[in-house]
Amino acid sequence: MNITYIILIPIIPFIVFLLLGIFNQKIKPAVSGYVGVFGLLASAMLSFYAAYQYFFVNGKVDGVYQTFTEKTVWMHFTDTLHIDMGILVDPISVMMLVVVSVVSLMVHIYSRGYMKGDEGYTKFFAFLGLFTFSMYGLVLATNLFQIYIFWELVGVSSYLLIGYYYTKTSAIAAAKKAFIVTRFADFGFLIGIMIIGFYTGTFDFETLNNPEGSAILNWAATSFMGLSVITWALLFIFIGGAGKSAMFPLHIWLPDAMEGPTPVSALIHAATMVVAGVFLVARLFPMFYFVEDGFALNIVAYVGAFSALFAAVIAITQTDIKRVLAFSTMSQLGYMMLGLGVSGYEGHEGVGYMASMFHLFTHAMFKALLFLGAGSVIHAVHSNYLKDMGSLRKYMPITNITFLIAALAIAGVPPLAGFWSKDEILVAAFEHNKLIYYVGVFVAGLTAFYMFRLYFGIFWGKDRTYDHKPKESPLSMTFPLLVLAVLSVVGGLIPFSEFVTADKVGFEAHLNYPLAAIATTVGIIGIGLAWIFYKKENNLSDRYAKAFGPLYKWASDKFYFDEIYMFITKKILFKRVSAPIAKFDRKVVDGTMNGIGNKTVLISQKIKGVQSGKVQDYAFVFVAGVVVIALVFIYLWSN
Amino acid sequence: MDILSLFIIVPVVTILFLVFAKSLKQARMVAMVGSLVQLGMAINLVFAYLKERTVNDSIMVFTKDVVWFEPFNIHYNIGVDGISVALLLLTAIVVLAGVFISWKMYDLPKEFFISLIVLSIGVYGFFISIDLFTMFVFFEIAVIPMYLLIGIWGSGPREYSAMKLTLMLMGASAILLVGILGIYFNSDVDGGALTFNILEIAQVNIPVEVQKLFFPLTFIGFAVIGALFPFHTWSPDGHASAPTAVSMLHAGVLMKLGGYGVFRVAMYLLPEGAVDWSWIFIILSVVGVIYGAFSAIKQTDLKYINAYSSVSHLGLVLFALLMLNKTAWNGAILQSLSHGFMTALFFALIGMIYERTHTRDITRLGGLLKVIPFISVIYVIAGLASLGLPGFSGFVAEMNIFVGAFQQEDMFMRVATVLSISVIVITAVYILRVVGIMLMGPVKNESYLKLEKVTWYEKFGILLLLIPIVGIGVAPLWLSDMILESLDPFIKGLL
Amino acid sequence: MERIIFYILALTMIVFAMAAVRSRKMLRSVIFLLFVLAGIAGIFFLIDYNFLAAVQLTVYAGGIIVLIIFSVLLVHHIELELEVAKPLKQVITGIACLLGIGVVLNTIYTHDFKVVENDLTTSTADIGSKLLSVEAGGFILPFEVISVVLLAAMIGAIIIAKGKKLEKGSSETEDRSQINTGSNEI
Amino acid sequence: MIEGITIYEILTVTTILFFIGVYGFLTRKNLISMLISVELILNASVVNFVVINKYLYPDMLQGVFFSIFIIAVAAAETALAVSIIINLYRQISSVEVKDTEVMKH
Amino acid sequence: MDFSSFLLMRHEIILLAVILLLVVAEVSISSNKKSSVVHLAIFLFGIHTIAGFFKPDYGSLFGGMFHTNALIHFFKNVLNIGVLILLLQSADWIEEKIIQQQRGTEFFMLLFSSLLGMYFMISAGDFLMFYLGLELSMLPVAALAAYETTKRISSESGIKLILSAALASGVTLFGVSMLYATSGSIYFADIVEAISSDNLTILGFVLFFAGLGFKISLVPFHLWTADVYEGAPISIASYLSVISKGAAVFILMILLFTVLKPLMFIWENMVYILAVITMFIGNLFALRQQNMKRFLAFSSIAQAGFILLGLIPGNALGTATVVYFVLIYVFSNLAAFGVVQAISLHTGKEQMKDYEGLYRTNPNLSLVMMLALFSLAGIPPVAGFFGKFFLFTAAASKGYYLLVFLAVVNVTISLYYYLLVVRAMFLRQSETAIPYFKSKIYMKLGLLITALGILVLGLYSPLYDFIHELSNSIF
Repeated sequence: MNITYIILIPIIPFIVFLLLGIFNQKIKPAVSGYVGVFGLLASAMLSFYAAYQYFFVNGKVDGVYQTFTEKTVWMHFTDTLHIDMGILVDPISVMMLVVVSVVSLMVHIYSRGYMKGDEGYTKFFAFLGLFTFSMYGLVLATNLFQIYIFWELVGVSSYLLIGYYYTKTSAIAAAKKAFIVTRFADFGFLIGIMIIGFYTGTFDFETLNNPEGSAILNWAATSFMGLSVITWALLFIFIGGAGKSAMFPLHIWLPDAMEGPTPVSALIHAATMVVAGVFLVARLFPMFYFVEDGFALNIVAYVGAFSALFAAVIAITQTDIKRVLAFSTMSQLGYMMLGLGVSGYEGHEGVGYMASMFHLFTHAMFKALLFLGAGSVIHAVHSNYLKDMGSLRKYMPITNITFLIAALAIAGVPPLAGFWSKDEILVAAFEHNKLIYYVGVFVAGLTAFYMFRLYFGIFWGKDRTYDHKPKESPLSMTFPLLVLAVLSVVGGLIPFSEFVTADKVGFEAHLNYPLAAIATTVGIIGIGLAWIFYKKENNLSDRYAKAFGPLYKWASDKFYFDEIYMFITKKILFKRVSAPIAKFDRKVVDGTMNGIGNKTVLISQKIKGVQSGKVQDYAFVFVAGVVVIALVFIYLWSN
Repeated sequence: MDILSLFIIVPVVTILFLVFAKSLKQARMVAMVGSLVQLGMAINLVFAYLKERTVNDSIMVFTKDVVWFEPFNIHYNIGVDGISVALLLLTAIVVLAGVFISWKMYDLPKEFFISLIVLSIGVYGFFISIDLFTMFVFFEIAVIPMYLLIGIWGSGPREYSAMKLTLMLMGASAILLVGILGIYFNSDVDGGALTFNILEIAQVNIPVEVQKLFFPLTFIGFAVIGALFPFHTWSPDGHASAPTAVSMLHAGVLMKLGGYGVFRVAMYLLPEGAVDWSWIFIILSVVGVIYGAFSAIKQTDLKYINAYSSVSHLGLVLFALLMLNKTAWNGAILQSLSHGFMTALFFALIGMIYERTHTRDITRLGGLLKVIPFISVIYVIAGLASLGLPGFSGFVAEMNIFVGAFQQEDMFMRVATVLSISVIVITAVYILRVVGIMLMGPVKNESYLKLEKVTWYEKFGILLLLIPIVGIGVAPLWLSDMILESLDPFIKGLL
Repeated sequence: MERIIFYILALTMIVFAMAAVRSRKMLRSVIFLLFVLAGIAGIFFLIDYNFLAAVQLTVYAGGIIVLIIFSVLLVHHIELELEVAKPLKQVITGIACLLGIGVVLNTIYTHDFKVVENDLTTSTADIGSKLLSVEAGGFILPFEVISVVLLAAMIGAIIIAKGKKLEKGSSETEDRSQINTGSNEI
Repeated sequence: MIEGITIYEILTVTTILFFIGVYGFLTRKNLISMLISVELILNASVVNFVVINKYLYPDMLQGVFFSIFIIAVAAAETALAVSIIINLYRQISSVEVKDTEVMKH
Repeated sequence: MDFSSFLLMRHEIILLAVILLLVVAEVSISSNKKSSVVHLAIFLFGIHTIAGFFKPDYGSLFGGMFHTNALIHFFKNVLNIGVLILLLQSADWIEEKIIQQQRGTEFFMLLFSSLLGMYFMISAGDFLMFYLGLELSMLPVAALAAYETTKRISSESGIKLILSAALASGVTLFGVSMLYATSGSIYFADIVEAISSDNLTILGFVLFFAGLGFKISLVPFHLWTADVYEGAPISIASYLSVISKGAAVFILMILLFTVLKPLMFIWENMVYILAVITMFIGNLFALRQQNMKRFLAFSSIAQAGFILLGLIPGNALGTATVVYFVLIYVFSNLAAFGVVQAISLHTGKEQMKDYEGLYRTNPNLSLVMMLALFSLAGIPPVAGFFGKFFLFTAAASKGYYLLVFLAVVNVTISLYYYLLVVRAMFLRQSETAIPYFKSKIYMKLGLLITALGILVLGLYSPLYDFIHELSNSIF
């Protein structure tokens, strides 16, 4: 299969970025919107074509999906270690291409309406182009370093887009926080890469992931503190993934990231960038699975499960609709991690992997839809808060419907997309680890609950008195909603296990009816509870909130994680480390240097008396000098 | 006339012309033309070098060897390898950018440009010298104009800063002198003549004891100008007081002499000394890396931030050099280049901001993205480059350093490496802090709304610096291979 | 006999030398110096360098002492009591000098001089011919040079001694008050 | 040669004279007195040369000639010093050492 | 006296003739035309200087009392050039004196006598000639120091100089007498063979060394320096610090390296210690000085300390580096004193703070001063750097790295105070800056020559090669 044209997929958005970025001032907003949309449309078409070619034209060879790579050396480290730039085409990268293309295209279209009239309109599309380019690059990466490079680039695009409203203090802080927290995670990622590079001698995915390759077979060669160094490397790499995918405890940036424009939240912080962590683990899945009997993979599973639960609990208490969605995203990402964590490798064993990817796919659709819907709402009422909303179904029918579809999908109501993927994850969990399974089921219930709390809160409940009467968004915004709604409905019907599996062979997936029933029931219970609590304006929720007392308070304050981080950064790092160091530098280090100078001058002051002006004193020194020198050289030094 | 001596002669001719310049206009035209010619020569040199390299595999090419002081066996001996070629290009670019940035130097323009070009002579000469003595001469020539440049055209406590900078650097070069003499007088242990020629000395097996004695002297001598902790304090004050172009040249080029000298002299000639002493200097450089970054977090003066950031970045250079392998060394050279461009760019931008707002205190600035978008955007880009974002030169350099450092297996080196890698996070903190406070946010001062837009010469200067940053960042292969290849003979000295 | 004379001479010289540097009357101290010089002439006589003794008496006692007396008379009232240094300074200087004497004498006494027993006398003619000889061992060149020295000293003495008086009010030394405020900055 | 007197004794005397001169030079508060002390110092050397010549190397007259020249130079030196002192006296009406301390530190 | 001995004593005889011609001129030129004496003196001395450059002859005269060789001849030329520059720089001052006080010829006579003394001193073949040369070089200078008879500080400086010098020469003589006692001769040629290393010799040597140390202003024999420089006319301070010191260094070096070579184990250490002390004390005192003359005085003390580094190896290398350094030092210090002279002459100002903003009013003077100071500080590419570097090389050649280290520490300290002057001239701006003035042609010429010398002497390596060959030829 000729894959050269795939290079165009990232290149086109990059060109769009350069065009819009450099001629930022000269391009009319109307034009730039079209440039962005059509650029992405081209990329999306190529992506679809690539997917079509890969899965259907080329298909399996010997029952296995082939991996195609094309790469060129970008930089040499040593004779063996080098960074390549290239593209790697395999099932997950193709799938990711599709996901990114669809969501990004929809967001582009949506943004034309949403951002209308904004003074940074062109800039916005430029940034979107940059992000899309980086994301394509990330998913197509052939080696760890390339993925790291694009990893950083998506990070910075995220930073730029979160800080898009750069005059808003909260947006600046959020952007900074997002970047620094993920940067911290990347620090781990980088160390992981270093370890891998040093001990396996390569960064290349194909070589690394080869189950018969030396990297996997020789994992036990070197160990450190009881664990194989490769396991350490994978754990470090997972830190990187956890940072991007907002896993506990590196999740704190994600809620704040909602300061960005809503389309951005949909694209980056719901559908694509945040799944990079999941993608990374999936990318290295053979290593995670085989090295040290999946020790690192277990960690992934637990972290995922805990994050899913943790985020879901918080999501219940949030009142900012975007934040609810943000925690929901985190929760779902935890789900995907969990899925990967409980996966096996071959055949049906690998259902967790497949399910996780599947969930990634479906989640991208319905979560993007949720965000865009929320954006539509915000656009209409000019507020992010539930308290300012209610009964919007009367004003915004399309938004209402599409939002409902998405909520149902995420709640796991069959036959919508979420149901299928989530169900598979639970199956995998059930087969591997019961504890995680129970957590998963519980989270599914919570998800349904908070999602419908949100839905009812926005579209039902009491009619507020709005300053401006809310009205349905323009076609440019509703069209993507509709498209994504359709995808959310039908997405689950794709026979995913045929295409994307850990061993690339594929298997026939079957619905496990008892488990599916349990999950669905739990979901519906959640919806029901939300109905009871939030369908009509009542004080039931407040009462229960009171009943839970401190727990509710903690959850609504996100378990004080922000405060802890604030404490560590502001109080410890800034006050106790940075400030003293800065002071130390001025006072002690610089002081010493100045001190040397000043002391010299001081000595000079002190000894000036010797030059008394009295010729006899001079003579005295002269004679004393002679005598002393004579003494020294006659009695002390000679022979 | 050989191609390298022109790097000395052209600036001298430029100075001669400058002497007769009557006004700012004439002076800057002469300076610009001179620097343009230099840049042309530097670019030409790169191609000539690449071409020459295919047919010539001696360590240095384009060599020229003229006996200077015969009794001491001092030669005017010049030549280049890939490393020097790259650094020469850096110098030419930064000097030209500096001239553009100083377009409106109303006070004593002629003298300003003369000093600037004298400085550049020192730097060019240093990079092409093979002879230790010549190298030392150029080293000092490069340092001393700083005194005048900061003292006359500087701001703030300029006299104090200029004096401190000069004394510390000259003090360091004094220590260096002892080291050089020590090397010189031990260059005959194999029975040859005493020589200052680096390539010849490298062939001599200087006794280990001697190496141990003189390595720290040479290392510190050079490293002070490379802002080795705790001898870096001249740099924040110096930068803060210096006029824009001087900060650019100083941080961009002059501080590179440190790393280059350490590499060319201390490491190459005294490898066993290097191995023996490396631990302490590794500690110092890692402390410098972290410490510089943390100090930068707390500063409010833009130039101080950048100065401390330089301490941190150049700490990485020294750290990499001490890692004693090709990858790290490659990283060190690349970092020198990259930091050169980046920090020069930073200082240029800071200068422009200062010129417009008359303050460098970030707490008094805000929302500049709105009022001077071009400068601000470039500032953001420079910041991102500085924190090692892929696609910019900083990333390429840092990755080489880290990967190289990681080749060292023992625990001490590992810890040092991980600590130094952690700087990527701290760097992000202080860069984004500045971006957040200064460029974003509401405009803090009404008068800022009417700031002058960027002028053509400023744009020129900025682009000159930005292009290589992006260039190296996007396509590092040719450069890094050119350097790697030149590193071969040096690493052989260590094995 | 000679021995006793020498001791007497030595004692006189030392005593008068002490007196010359301790006396509080200017003129007296010059006279004491004269005695010392005469004593030295005596020693020259003792060791048979009569010419030298004569030179000593004429040039030193005759010329230099007169010169000094001259200047004393020019610048002093005879009765003027000289100031003396502070006792502490005297003591310290005394100790330093004693230390010096100790060092020198110790060195001299530990040195083994190869004394050549002789009874040669030197005639003035010898000295004269040596002084004007250009051969090895001759001293014509120093003789010429000393003339230049004396000429130069004479010219110098004359131009300085005939210098004008300092005009009142035109003192250029006043601006020294603010000189010694050394700077403390680096 | 002085009967019964060794060179050591004579050198002792000259040494003492020398240091008396030094002592005077260091302690006298008057320029002319200092000049007197200088004469003592020079004389000590003169005697040294002569005595060493006589006792140790009697066949060459180097020491004696040296002495003669020292005496001559001393005369010149004294003359010049006196003229400077007189000139100074004309300006400040004093020949005290403490009045020549304008320049210091 | 035949022609060949005339050639040998060419410098001395011509200079003597110049002095006599001046005496004739003094009596024959009428008093209202006295200022033409200046031109005459410079012209005559110029001829004398040029005459020195013709092919030298070597040998000794008067039974070894006078001897000359290529290096000595060269060094006399160096002194000549120094004095010539000095004359150019002080011509205006003398002219003014002539107009004021009706005397000036004496200045030249005394100056030339002193120079003559130096010739004899460095050509001396025995201690007597050395002593006479020393005195002849010192006495006229003392007279010249007190030359401005209307100035109190001038007289004070003169009396300080002559008293200190008298004490010093007394001490020297006492030392020489001891050397005479142990070696039995005053002839260098005999001493070098007879000298032993007993205590009396060492004592004699130390006393003798103190005398020369006094002339070179080595610590602790240096204290007269600053006061005398400050009080004396600038030309004389300049003369003392450059010519007088240079000659003394030269003869000290010749004596140490040849006659006293057997005592090397003593003087090597002594020179080491004195070098360190001298550098530090000189520099520490120079730090605070506000009067330019005092400032240069202490700077020249520190420079003397540096010169001692070249004495350490005691061989041709040391000789070459010392002579080379002295040559460069002559130009550098004369340039600095020349600028001080020019400014003092036109404004009477000698304080460092008077120099503030000088560059903006008198750029050329400031540039010369800066070059001179950089040269003194040893900053490339000006000559002083090369001089210092070679001195350090000489010291390092014997493995005295610690000494070199201490020396370079001192270079840094010295740089500080040299930069203080640069700071005043270039960095500061002042309302009361010395206004622009034009110097006369002689002064301009004098400064131009020094500036060119500073720029060229270092970079032009054949000069050093030449000195190196000369030094090799005498060992």
